[in-house]
Amino acid sequence: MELDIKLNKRIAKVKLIKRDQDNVTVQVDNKEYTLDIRMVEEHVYSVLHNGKSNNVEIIPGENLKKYYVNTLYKNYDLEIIDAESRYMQNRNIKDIAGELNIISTPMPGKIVRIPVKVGQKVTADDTLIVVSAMKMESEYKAGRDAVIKKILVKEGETVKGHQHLLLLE
Amino acid sequence: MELDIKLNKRIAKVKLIKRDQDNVTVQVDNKEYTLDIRMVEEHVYSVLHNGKSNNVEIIPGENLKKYYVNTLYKNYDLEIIDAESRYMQNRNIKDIAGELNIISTPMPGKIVRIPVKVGQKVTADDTLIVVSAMKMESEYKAGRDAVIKKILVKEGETVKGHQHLLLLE
Amino acid sequence: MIKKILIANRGEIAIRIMRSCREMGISTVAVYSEADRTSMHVRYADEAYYIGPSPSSESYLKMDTILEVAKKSGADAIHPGYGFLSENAEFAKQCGKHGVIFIGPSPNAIATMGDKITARQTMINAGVPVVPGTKKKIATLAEAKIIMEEIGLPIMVKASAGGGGKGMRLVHTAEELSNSLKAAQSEARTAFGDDSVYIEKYIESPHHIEFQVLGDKYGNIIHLCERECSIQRRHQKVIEETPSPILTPQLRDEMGKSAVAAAKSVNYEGVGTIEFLVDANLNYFFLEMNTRLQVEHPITERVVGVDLVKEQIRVANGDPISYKQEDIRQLGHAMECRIYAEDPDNNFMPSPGLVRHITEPTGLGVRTDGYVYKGYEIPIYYDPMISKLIVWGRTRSGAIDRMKRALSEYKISGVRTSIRFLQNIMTNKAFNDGIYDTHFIENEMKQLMEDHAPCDSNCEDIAIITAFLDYLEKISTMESPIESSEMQSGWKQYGRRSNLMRL
Amino acid sequence: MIKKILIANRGEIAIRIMRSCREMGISTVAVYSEADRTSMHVRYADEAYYIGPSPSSESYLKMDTILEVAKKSGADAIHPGYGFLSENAEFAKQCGKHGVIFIGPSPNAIATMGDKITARQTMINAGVPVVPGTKKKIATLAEAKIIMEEIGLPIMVKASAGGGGKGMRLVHTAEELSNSLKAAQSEARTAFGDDSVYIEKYIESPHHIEFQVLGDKYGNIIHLCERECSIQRRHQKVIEETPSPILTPQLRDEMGKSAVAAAKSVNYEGVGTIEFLVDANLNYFFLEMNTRLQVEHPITERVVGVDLVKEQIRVANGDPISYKQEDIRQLGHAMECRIYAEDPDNNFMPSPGLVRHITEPTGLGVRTDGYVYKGYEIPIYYDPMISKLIVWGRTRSGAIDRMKRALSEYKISGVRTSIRFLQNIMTNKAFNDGIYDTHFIENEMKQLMEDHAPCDSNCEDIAIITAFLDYLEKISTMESPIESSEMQSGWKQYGRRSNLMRL
Repeated sequence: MELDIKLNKRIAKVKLIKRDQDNVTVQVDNKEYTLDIRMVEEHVYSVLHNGKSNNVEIIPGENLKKYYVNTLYKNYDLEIIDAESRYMQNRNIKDIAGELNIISTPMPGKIVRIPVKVGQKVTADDTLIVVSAMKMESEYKAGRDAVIKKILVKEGETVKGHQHLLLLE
Repeated sequence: MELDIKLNKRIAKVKLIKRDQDNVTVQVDNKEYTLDIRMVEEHVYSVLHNGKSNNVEIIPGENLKKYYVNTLYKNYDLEIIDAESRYMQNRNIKDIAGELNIISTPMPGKIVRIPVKVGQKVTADDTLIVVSAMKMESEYKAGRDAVIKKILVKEGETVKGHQHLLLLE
Repeated sequence: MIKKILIANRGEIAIRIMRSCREMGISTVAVYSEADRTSMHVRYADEAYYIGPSPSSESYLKMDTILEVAKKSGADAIHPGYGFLSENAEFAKQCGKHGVIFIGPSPNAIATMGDKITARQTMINAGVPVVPGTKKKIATLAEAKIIMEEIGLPIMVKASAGGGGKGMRLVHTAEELSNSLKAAQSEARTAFGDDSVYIEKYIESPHHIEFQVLGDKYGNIIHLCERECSIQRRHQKVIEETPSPILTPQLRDEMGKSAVAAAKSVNYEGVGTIEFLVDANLNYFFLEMNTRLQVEHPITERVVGVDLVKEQIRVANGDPISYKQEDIRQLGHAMECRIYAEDPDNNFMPSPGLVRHITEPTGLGVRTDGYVYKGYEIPIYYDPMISKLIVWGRTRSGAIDRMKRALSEYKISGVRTSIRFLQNIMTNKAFNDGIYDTHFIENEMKQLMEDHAPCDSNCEDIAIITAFLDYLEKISTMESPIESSEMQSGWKQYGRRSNLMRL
Repeated sequence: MIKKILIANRGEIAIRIMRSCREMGISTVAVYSEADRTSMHVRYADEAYYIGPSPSSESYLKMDTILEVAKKSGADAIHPGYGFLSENAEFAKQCGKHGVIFIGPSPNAIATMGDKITARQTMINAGVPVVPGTKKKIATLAEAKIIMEEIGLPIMVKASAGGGGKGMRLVHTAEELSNSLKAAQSEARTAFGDDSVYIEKYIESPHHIEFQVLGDKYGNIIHLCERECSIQRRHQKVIEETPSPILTPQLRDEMGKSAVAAAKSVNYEGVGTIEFLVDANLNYFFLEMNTRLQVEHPITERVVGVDLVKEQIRVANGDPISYKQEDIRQLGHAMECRIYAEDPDNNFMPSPGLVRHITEPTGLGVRTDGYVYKGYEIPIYYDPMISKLIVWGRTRSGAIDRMKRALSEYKISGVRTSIRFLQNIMTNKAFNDGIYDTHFIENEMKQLMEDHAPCDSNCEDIAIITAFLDYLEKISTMESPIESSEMQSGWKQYGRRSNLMRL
């Protein structure tokens, strides 16, 4: 079994070499690791490697292939890139790139204001939407010059984390 | 929906009268309760009844129909008696009664000694098996005069909770 | 004797109060908004009643509804916690009218201290040092100019009804005065419906040091020493400690006496806090009084060994306070970190949402006051504070060591938190030296945002491997929900067991 | 300076020790048996090494293997915790030979105190009161008779190498002497490979009161006051508190001096405990010395404000102790409850197994030292103690109130625990009056086993209804794993969310 895994900007080649119960040998890029790994709690693994004890928390992300990974000192965003993702990517590369056209919330909240309209031209750094949560308002700004294609939410509406708010053209 | 539920020695008739989202009306024997009930954690419910706030923990037991129930002040053993259990009970009453012939562990441990043999006659209070756990030995004794029918474990073996150890005739 | 208390609050403070009630054998009544049905304070209380929709203006601020619940449940007293109705003189008055004890000072004390101009005047009369400035409301630009010339620049224009940084303007040059005055007045009108403003000298590099006071119905008032609260971000306290690294025994004594005089001037009953600004030369000035329990009260509880909530309840019950001034001694050093649901890497954006996992630190010298649990969804409507982590050490450096250890044990996932940011403060040199003022976070921001975590290439790789194996496991489970003999690993067994537990 | 410590233990005490190491910036090395791969001490440590099969004789008692791990990992020192190798003079000696610091007293101190006859003799020489009895080993029945007549019945025959109740016989009548002597000798031979026995006067209705001592390499020895440990079941301590309800300041001072004299007689280094029996007339007698950290050390830490593990490490590092006798003061009252995995309703049978759910108490004045977590399987091989719950209050009754509150917050399911039993002790009148001796549990057993929980018929019905609804939910999920629009309840949503979290 071999997969690509993206951690921040790095893409690592990961390969399962051997597995004997909880003892696993895995190659990451050119380095081979033999570890003793167990899931000890839901989403939490205890990993022993060369005597070092690591606790690794694997939190599922927005979809099956995304993870947030927490270690004692670091947090990572991580994504599995398997054959399917690669196929999708080759077949319909525009959709993947197109994600940049979607403005979505990093956090749940309530829509306070939408100072733009469909069809309106906006320039980079224009405020597109204002979301309030926990007594604090956050503004979402345009990352580039664009035209508003679609508005998916209304003022006063409550939104979830990662919910799509606006489409740009 | 109507079921019998056994709590310790009591058997209560329980009937669902109405359910509107989290507001539920249920009749227990002749008393009607309207409650606001939510699962707040795995196996833990918050139940509001006439303003009183109850936390009820529902721990699955040995099988689908058995529960341990913990409230702030009390612990209960509880069993669901539905059509299936009643049918089983009517059809093959001996098997149910026969459970008395099985000696099983209430706790995990290690078998230290089995001072009886198959075919041996024992009298009430004779020690049938000695199990050790956490540096303490516990003796399981015969509840009545009987003959040992089968021994299902060996000395030195590690056993789980509720594992069958011996059959009596 | 008070037998049942309604806690008109939510979150950690509601539970904090209920804990002391339970220890005193007093029944507790929770109130909750729509968003809070599954909140821990509802689960912890003996009784719980719904009071309205999620926005606090429609629930936790509804005096009538809360008083109705008090009546219905037979509560003798209401504890307002902090925030919400805790400094609302009208609510305190209404409680009195309805025959319910308000656990707090008199409506008059709340009102006097709530209006900053009146409070300043009261302090001046009581002989408590105040920041140089106006004694009364500034009506015209001409008046403002006179004051400005009298006390010298820079100055602050402040709303009398204000608090928490609203309706405040800093004036550095004479030219700014006119605009700043108008802006402050307009903001005050909008925010508080009262455009009264006043002018104070701006204290540069101040320390924010507050004194805990405790009074009863018989005129006994003592102080329980200070809390150093200068580690702030945008007027929000982040870390508090006691004793203050800059206070001398003489100054503590002097400020303590001023704090007691301040409280006496309004016949203060219950627990309250006198906030002072202390300048670089250790001059101190009355800033304001908080007529309620303070978020950071636990550090005082730890070093002086007094349960402040129990004292509040006893005083409200008509008992004299249990301590004399000479009984109060600070032992060791306590420190509090506020754990917020916010993302320091993303401009401290609030981060409500589902708590997927939480492990709280414990052991020697560690206290947590929190309210979230695994599976709880932190609502978007209220304060982002998840919990308070309080540690004690025999010395300040011992307390810092312990705080580092406790922060390293604190695991919350699902929402972003300020834990990493707090860890960086604990390793900051100026903080460790105890040399800091209210500009600390601002000044040190660059260093505080850096990544100080020790991590070689292995630790990245181990994260990658763990995710890799988790993913393999996940897809193999999806392909064959029936167990295959191939998968005999421990975590597979765990997975199976979890499923068994579920069904 | 010690930089890395191997902790030759498991469970709560391993984590307790690692916490202090982490606060001191010292790396930690865990060792684990087969059953303990997923145990918390392995997860908490910086490094962890496998040392053998589950039975402790094949892992935690394997001196060679542990010393090998110390060498391999580069640990400077070994902390033995309590139990296992902590009072093994040979292990202390082996550490010395291998150039690893043994965090504890000298092998000679361990050996002297480990042999009860030698310990008695050493105490007599040091002027510490001992229970009247033999100065040396009893060889013959004739010798025993002489002693019996000298000190009067009842007497105890005890194994010199003994401890924890093994090799002990109580003799009420002269006729029993011969048989009891033989039985004790035979049991001692089997259990310890040494049939030396001695005779002591049997103290009726004694208090078990112990003194914490702390010494360094420079001959400084102080005591940190007492712990009252009379609440025992079959020689197992269940609850400890400090101060003792029966000690006077004079007696504390006198016993403290005896404790220091006892420790000085063996040039004691590190932390240790002198156990005394105190009779109804407040006469006290040396019982034995525990030459290690004690399970109940946290109550001392709380009232005197000293981190005992840090002191152990400092002393082992060659530092002088940080305190003088006059620095040590007791402030307030601390109490510890041991939470065991056992079933009080079933003759206190041990209850290992899977922890399905755990919520630990926190807040003001509460400390827990535990090691289990949700999903952890408590192994059958070791001690049934799950955790220690330690509370502090300004007064004894305040501490009891807080303990009641904390016990009510403590939720552990999956295994049976002693929590209910402890709650019953907290409401027991004799306990509340502070009038109890080591026979307390035995004498009060009937009352302690009763069901005191307030529960009207509603609470049974609510349990029934909740199970009913859970069951309906369960079968509806089984029938249609795809969500049906009918099921829109909150817990259904929770269930769905949990599943999403899982996949």
